[in-house]
Amino acid sequence: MVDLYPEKLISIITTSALEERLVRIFRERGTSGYTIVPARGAGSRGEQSGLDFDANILVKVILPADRLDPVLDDLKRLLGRGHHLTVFVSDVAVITPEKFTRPFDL
Amino acid sequence: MVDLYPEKLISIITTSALEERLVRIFRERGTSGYTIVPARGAGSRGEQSGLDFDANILVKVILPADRLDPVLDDLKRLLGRGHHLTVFVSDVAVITPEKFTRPFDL
Amino acid sequence: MVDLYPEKLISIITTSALEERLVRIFRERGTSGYTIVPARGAGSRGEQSGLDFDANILVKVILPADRLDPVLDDLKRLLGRGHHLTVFVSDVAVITPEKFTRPFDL
Amino acid sequence: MLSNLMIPAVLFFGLGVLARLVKSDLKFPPDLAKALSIYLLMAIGLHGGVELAKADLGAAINAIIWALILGFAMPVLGYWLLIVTRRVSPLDAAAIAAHYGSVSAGTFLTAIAFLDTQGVVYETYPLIMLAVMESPAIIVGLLLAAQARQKVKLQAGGNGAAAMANGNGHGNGHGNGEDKIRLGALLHEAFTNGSVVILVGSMAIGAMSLPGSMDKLKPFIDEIFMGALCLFLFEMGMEAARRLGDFKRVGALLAGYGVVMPLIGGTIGVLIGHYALGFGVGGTTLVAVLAASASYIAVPPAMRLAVPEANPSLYLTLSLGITFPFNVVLGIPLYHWMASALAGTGP
Amino acid sequence: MLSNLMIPAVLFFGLGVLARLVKSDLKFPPDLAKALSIYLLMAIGLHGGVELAKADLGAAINAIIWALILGFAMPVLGYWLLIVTRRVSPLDAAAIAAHYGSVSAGTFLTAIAFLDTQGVVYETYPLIMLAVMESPAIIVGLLLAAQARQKVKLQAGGNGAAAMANGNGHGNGHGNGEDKIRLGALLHEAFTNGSVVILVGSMAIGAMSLPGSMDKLKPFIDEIFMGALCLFLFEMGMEAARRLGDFKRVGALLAGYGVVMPLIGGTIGVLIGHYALGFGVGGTTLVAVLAASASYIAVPPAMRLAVPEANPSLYLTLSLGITFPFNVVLGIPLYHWMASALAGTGP
Amino acid sequence: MLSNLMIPAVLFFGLGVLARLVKSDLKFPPDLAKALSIYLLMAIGLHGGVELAKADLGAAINAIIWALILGFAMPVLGYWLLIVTRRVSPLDAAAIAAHYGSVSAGTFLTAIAFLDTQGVVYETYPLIMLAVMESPAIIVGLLLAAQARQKVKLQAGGNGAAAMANGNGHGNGHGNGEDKIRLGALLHEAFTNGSVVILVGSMAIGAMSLPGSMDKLKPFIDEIFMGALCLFLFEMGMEAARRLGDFKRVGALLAGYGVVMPLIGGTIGVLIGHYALGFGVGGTTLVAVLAASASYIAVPPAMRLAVPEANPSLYLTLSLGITFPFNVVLGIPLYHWMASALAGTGP
Ligand SMILES: Nc1ncnc2c1ncn2[C@@H]1O[C@H](COP(=O)(O)O)[C@@H](O)[C@H]1O
Ligand SMILES: Nc1ncnc2c1ncn2[C@@H]1O[C@H](COP(=O)(O)O)[C@@H](O)[C@H]1O
Ligand SMILES: Nc1ncnc2c1ncn2[C@@H]1O[C@H](COP(=O)(O)O)[C@@H](O)[C@H]1O
Ligand code: NA
Ligand code: NA
Ligand code: NA
Repeated sequence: MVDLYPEKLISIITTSALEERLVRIFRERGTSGYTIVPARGAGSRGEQSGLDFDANILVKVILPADRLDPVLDDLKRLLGRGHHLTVFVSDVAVITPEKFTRPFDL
Repeated sequence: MVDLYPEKLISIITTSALEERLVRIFRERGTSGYTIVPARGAGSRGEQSGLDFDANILVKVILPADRLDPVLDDLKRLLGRGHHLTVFVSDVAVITPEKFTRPFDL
Repeated sequence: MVDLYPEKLISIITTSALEERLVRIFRERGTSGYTIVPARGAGSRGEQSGLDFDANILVKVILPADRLDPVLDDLKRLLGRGHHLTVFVSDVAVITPEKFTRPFDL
Repeated sequence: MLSNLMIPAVLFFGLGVLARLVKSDLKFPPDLAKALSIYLLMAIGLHGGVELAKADLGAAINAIIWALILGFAMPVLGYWLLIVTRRVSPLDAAAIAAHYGSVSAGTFLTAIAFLDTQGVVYETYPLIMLAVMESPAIIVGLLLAAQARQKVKLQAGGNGAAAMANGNGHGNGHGNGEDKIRLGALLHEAFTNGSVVILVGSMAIGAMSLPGSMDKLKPFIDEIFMGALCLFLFEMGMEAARRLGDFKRVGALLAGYGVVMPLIGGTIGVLIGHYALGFGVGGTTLVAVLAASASYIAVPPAMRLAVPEANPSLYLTLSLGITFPFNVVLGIPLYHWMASALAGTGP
Repeated sequence: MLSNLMIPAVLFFGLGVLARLVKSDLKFPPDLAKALSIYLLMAIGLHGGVELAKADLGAAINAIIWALILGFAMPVLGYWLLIVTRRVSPLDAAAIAAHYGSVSAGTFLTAIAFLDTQGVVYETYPLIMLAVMESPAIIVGLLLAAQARQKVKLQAGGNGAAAMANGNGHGNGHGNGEDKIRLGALLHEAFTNGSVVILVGSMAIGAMSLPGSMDKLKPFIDEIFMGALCLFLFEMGMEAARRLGDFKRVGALLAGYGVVMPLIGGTIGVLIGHYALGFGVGGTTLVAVLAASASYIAVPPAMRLAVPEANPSLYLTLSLGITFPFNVVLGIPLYHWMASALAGTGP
Repeated sequence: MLSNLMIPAVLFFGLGVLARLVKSDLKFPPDLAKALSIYLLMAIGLHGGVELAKADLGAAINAIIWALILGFAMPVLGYWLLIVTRRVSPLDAAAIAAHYGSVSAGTFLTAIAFLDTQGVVYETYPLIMLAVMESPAIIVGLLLAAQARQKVKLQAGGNGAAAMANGNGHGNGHGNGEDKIRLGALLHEAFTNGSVVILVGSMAIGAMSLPGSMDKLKPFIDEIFMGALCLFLFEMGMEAARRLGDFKRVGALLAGYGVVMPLIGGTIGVLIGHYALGFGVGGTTLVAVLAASASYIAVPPAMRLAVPEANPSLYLTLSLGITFPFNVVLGIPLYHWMASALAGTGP
């Protein structure tokens, strides 16, 4: 049996204009990395077609449970300022837990 | 501690030809939005290369647990007609639960 | 109520150069398919911009819990050789469990 | 005839096939093929529109009528052939047949490159036929599928009904009501199909635009056309070869269908082009290509929607993996030879 | 005047609108539009740079000054109009106004195609103005938004403070400190905006390059330009029509704003072009187009960042769904007519 | 020599660097760079093929032999330099060295633009050398890595074995068996690499095509080439600058390697071009560019697969962030100057 260790996965769907802001949060909060996928969709403010000026991104960050709150706090702050973010957290299991404790350097 | 509220996440992998059909379901079932990511892959009918005429999409919809069944029913109906959909449901936690109760308008 | 059946979802984030290697694993381990989404991101070795020579992929495979370990073993082997993979496993629920027992043929 | 193989467009197609056969890691961005096909349809449409503005209305209508006849008759013939040989289920047969009633713009453009290289002139009417023939086969495909479903239901009896009930009470969706809704959607789909919109729209724009304003578009239409076609065929060669590998899955007899259908279609096309439409060697060759080629861009998504029960790897392997390469490499020079032979003995 | 509608570029825009109206499944790859807009900005920039190398410095500076005046004044005017008519919240008004102070390169290029077809010559200075006007409106938009926030806060009183507190103690981010940080970021954003970099950079390269080395770039800049513009407008027609559907959401009065603003802007632009800048009919028409058009590429992402409280579907519907089509179809020939009338009666 | 900086292609590279330095939000769609590099390889290949059809077989074989020598010798030299200076682990050294044995088509094309602008003629043989040199370095890189792994294992002793055992019993994959399998895969990878397929394939097509049929491709190959190169270098300038930021991570000494290697390679290349191949100033400059440039498209993915232990941010920073800009801005005119000097004093 392969050993599995619990981690948290934060997924964020938002406008591509916020990408830099999010990356800054991840860097400041010391996540081990992040992954971005181009996306489109629809929500409270109509359709977002994916064209350059109207594109979404789907962002994924895996991090230890004890580092979850600082990131969520920052995301709440963005929400408080009026930004639209669809944020959801899932429980995942990983095979290399130590990987997610080392901050990425960029 | 940031408060987290449980929601359901439906993920659907299927041909891009079904996109409109799926969006109609989401609208009729009153989800608060949906997100689409271009995809490719392989399954029971060979490889789907991602070229225009042979592309997949990965669709994500977050919704309250009590609204899950109507959407799954509609997806089952599509499956019943012979469409190929890979559907999976996950438990997620969100920070803005009220967001997912307002139907998107399009 | 729509019946839901438990399955496992393996998600892998890695360089696109490993795509063929991963597909071979899925074929050998008899998964019913796989899905690939183009991605970019940052991690222990700096930013991966998504340009051709520096692109990531996000790979998703749903499979029965009892077939999880062989795939994870193979992924660990890749990790052991120095490859960089971000692997995480989630619990999902599906409406068509039989679908995920038939190996894809390619 | 071998000289066909020495056209860059055909050679790039071959290079694409080769790249896949040697398992090169070469990959085109999926959107590049899409962008190229938008460009190619736009360019050929504009070009045709300018010519058609000068065309004879009677001849154009005649061409349209024969295009419709071909578009409706070819899939019926193709369906019948498949049912008779009993290689696939009726629903698969309907979906496959629809592809052969429609057309492959890539093959058509390669034929034009072939004729240009040979210095053969051709009529512009086949271009309208190309636009017209995108759609009818989709409708015929749907009708054949509806009939096939009826047949399956009768055969399966209560059995099938049980299976349907499985679908949570919504499963009985294949009744007439459903099909009518779908027919409406399909007709809509057939006529507002992306390829049709670009092709017909560009033709209209080419015909309507002030002559002076078209001059500025000329280099875009003419000069980079052949290069874009080469790139497109390069990519399509790789796609065709990817499908060729599914050959074994399809079976030899069905694979044979992918060669026989274009031969039948090509022959019918040559006869129609020569006798019914009175075209020269060039135009006749193009009509043959229209009848002989199978769609692999517009029809597959339509069939996925309308005949989801059919297996896409069957119809994509046949249209893209077998018929397309056959036509590009052997079919086009063959139809040209047939057209020449007929012209030599004809009226 | 109707002849405007017979230009391929405008016709392709119409084809895009039509494709969406008939609910065609036609879709362009999102990256194609982006690639085309990069190309178009680069080509127009290089072209302008070559011309500007020969231009008169005094006239250029004059054009820049008037571009700045337009860029700062138009959004203030636009904001005031919105506040007076009370159709939207102050923050929405600020974001919308910013779009009208900036410019639409797509409209500008269509105007150039229009003038070329009519054989009207034009000055090159409006091109510098295009580059200059991309940015100031973003800054004005931010300042207006800061003011609007202040107003909202005063109105809401303790109420608003409570809502802010909700944001976990960080919510009081709209204080002056925050705004200063954001102003810095915004100024940076305004001047290093992607469109500005391509346009200004290409102009500089066009002006600096050795004449011989530019020859090799000529066909790229000139010959495929019109075709690329047609493709771009085709796609933008689809986008505009998608937004047009949001018309009802916006309301008739606000939709009217999308027509009134370009009329006001166009009139002001004609007057500035003719009297203040002393341009001929062509140049005056282009200045009118600059003043009349609303950005839909550079400004929306900037507003998403800087005024997240504003609703993007309002400003995108207005700028892309209403003002853009209005200008392409009616505005350009109208401004040209106004410019001609003025030239006929002017000094 | 400064005139190099006034070529649009080089200026656009600079614009890309600048855009990143001022932190512009400008982004190219990732697929655009890929599409452009496919186009550039295809165009240069077709062009070369037409010329090579007229070339002398003996001279071609001679060029190929020297290309192979360069391709095998440069990475060995590069590896040795790195090991001697002890800045990186042996596996990193192997991966880095592989990049310097291979070539950068972007640099090569910039050199051609430079020579064209200067009116310098050049031989076509360096083009075959470009195609030949894509592959050998990958193989050498793998062999060096295998040797480095052996060394690491010996040094680490039982220690390493334990770490391997961690890998669930499969970890002992670095034995000879594994390496042989990988060598086969690598050889395959080296020769069926996407860039090689496009370049060699297009050359073959250019050489085989009927002359008349190539005429139709001419505008595509020639006229938009320089523009496409400018766009490509624009994007690559941004990528290079992104890597330049990793400069500090790499360290000054290693960064120096990114300048010293092209100087050594360029010198060797000039000598081979002049004495061994007997080329004129143009051809000699191109051989120098081949020897001096480092791959950043084909080799990085190959190294990710074959030497996963090596750190990609090291080899990408060196090849793309340091050597590429150095060559584009300073290297090319320098090698040209060296070639001219040699020609002036040579036989
Ligand atoms: N319920 C949802 N499920 C999935 N994605 C959503 C959902 N609601 C909103 N989104 C995504 O979030 C983006 C912004 O929506 P909103 O935050 O509602 O303005 C949309 O364009 C969607 O991509
Ligand atoms: N087990 C699986 N895991 C992830 N994706 C799958 C799986 N099976 C199928 N897919 C996706 O679903 C598409 C259709 O497969 P199928 O429904 O098996 O015909 C494939 O192209 C894959 O993208
Ligand atoms: N904590 C993380 N969360 C999400 N993605 C990650 C994370 N760490 C690494 N990645 C992804 O994995 C890639 C390789 O990172 P690494 O394995 O750290 O070298 C990155 O480019 C990211 O796309
Ligand atoms: Na046909
Ligand atoms: Na304006
Ligand atoms: Na080299």
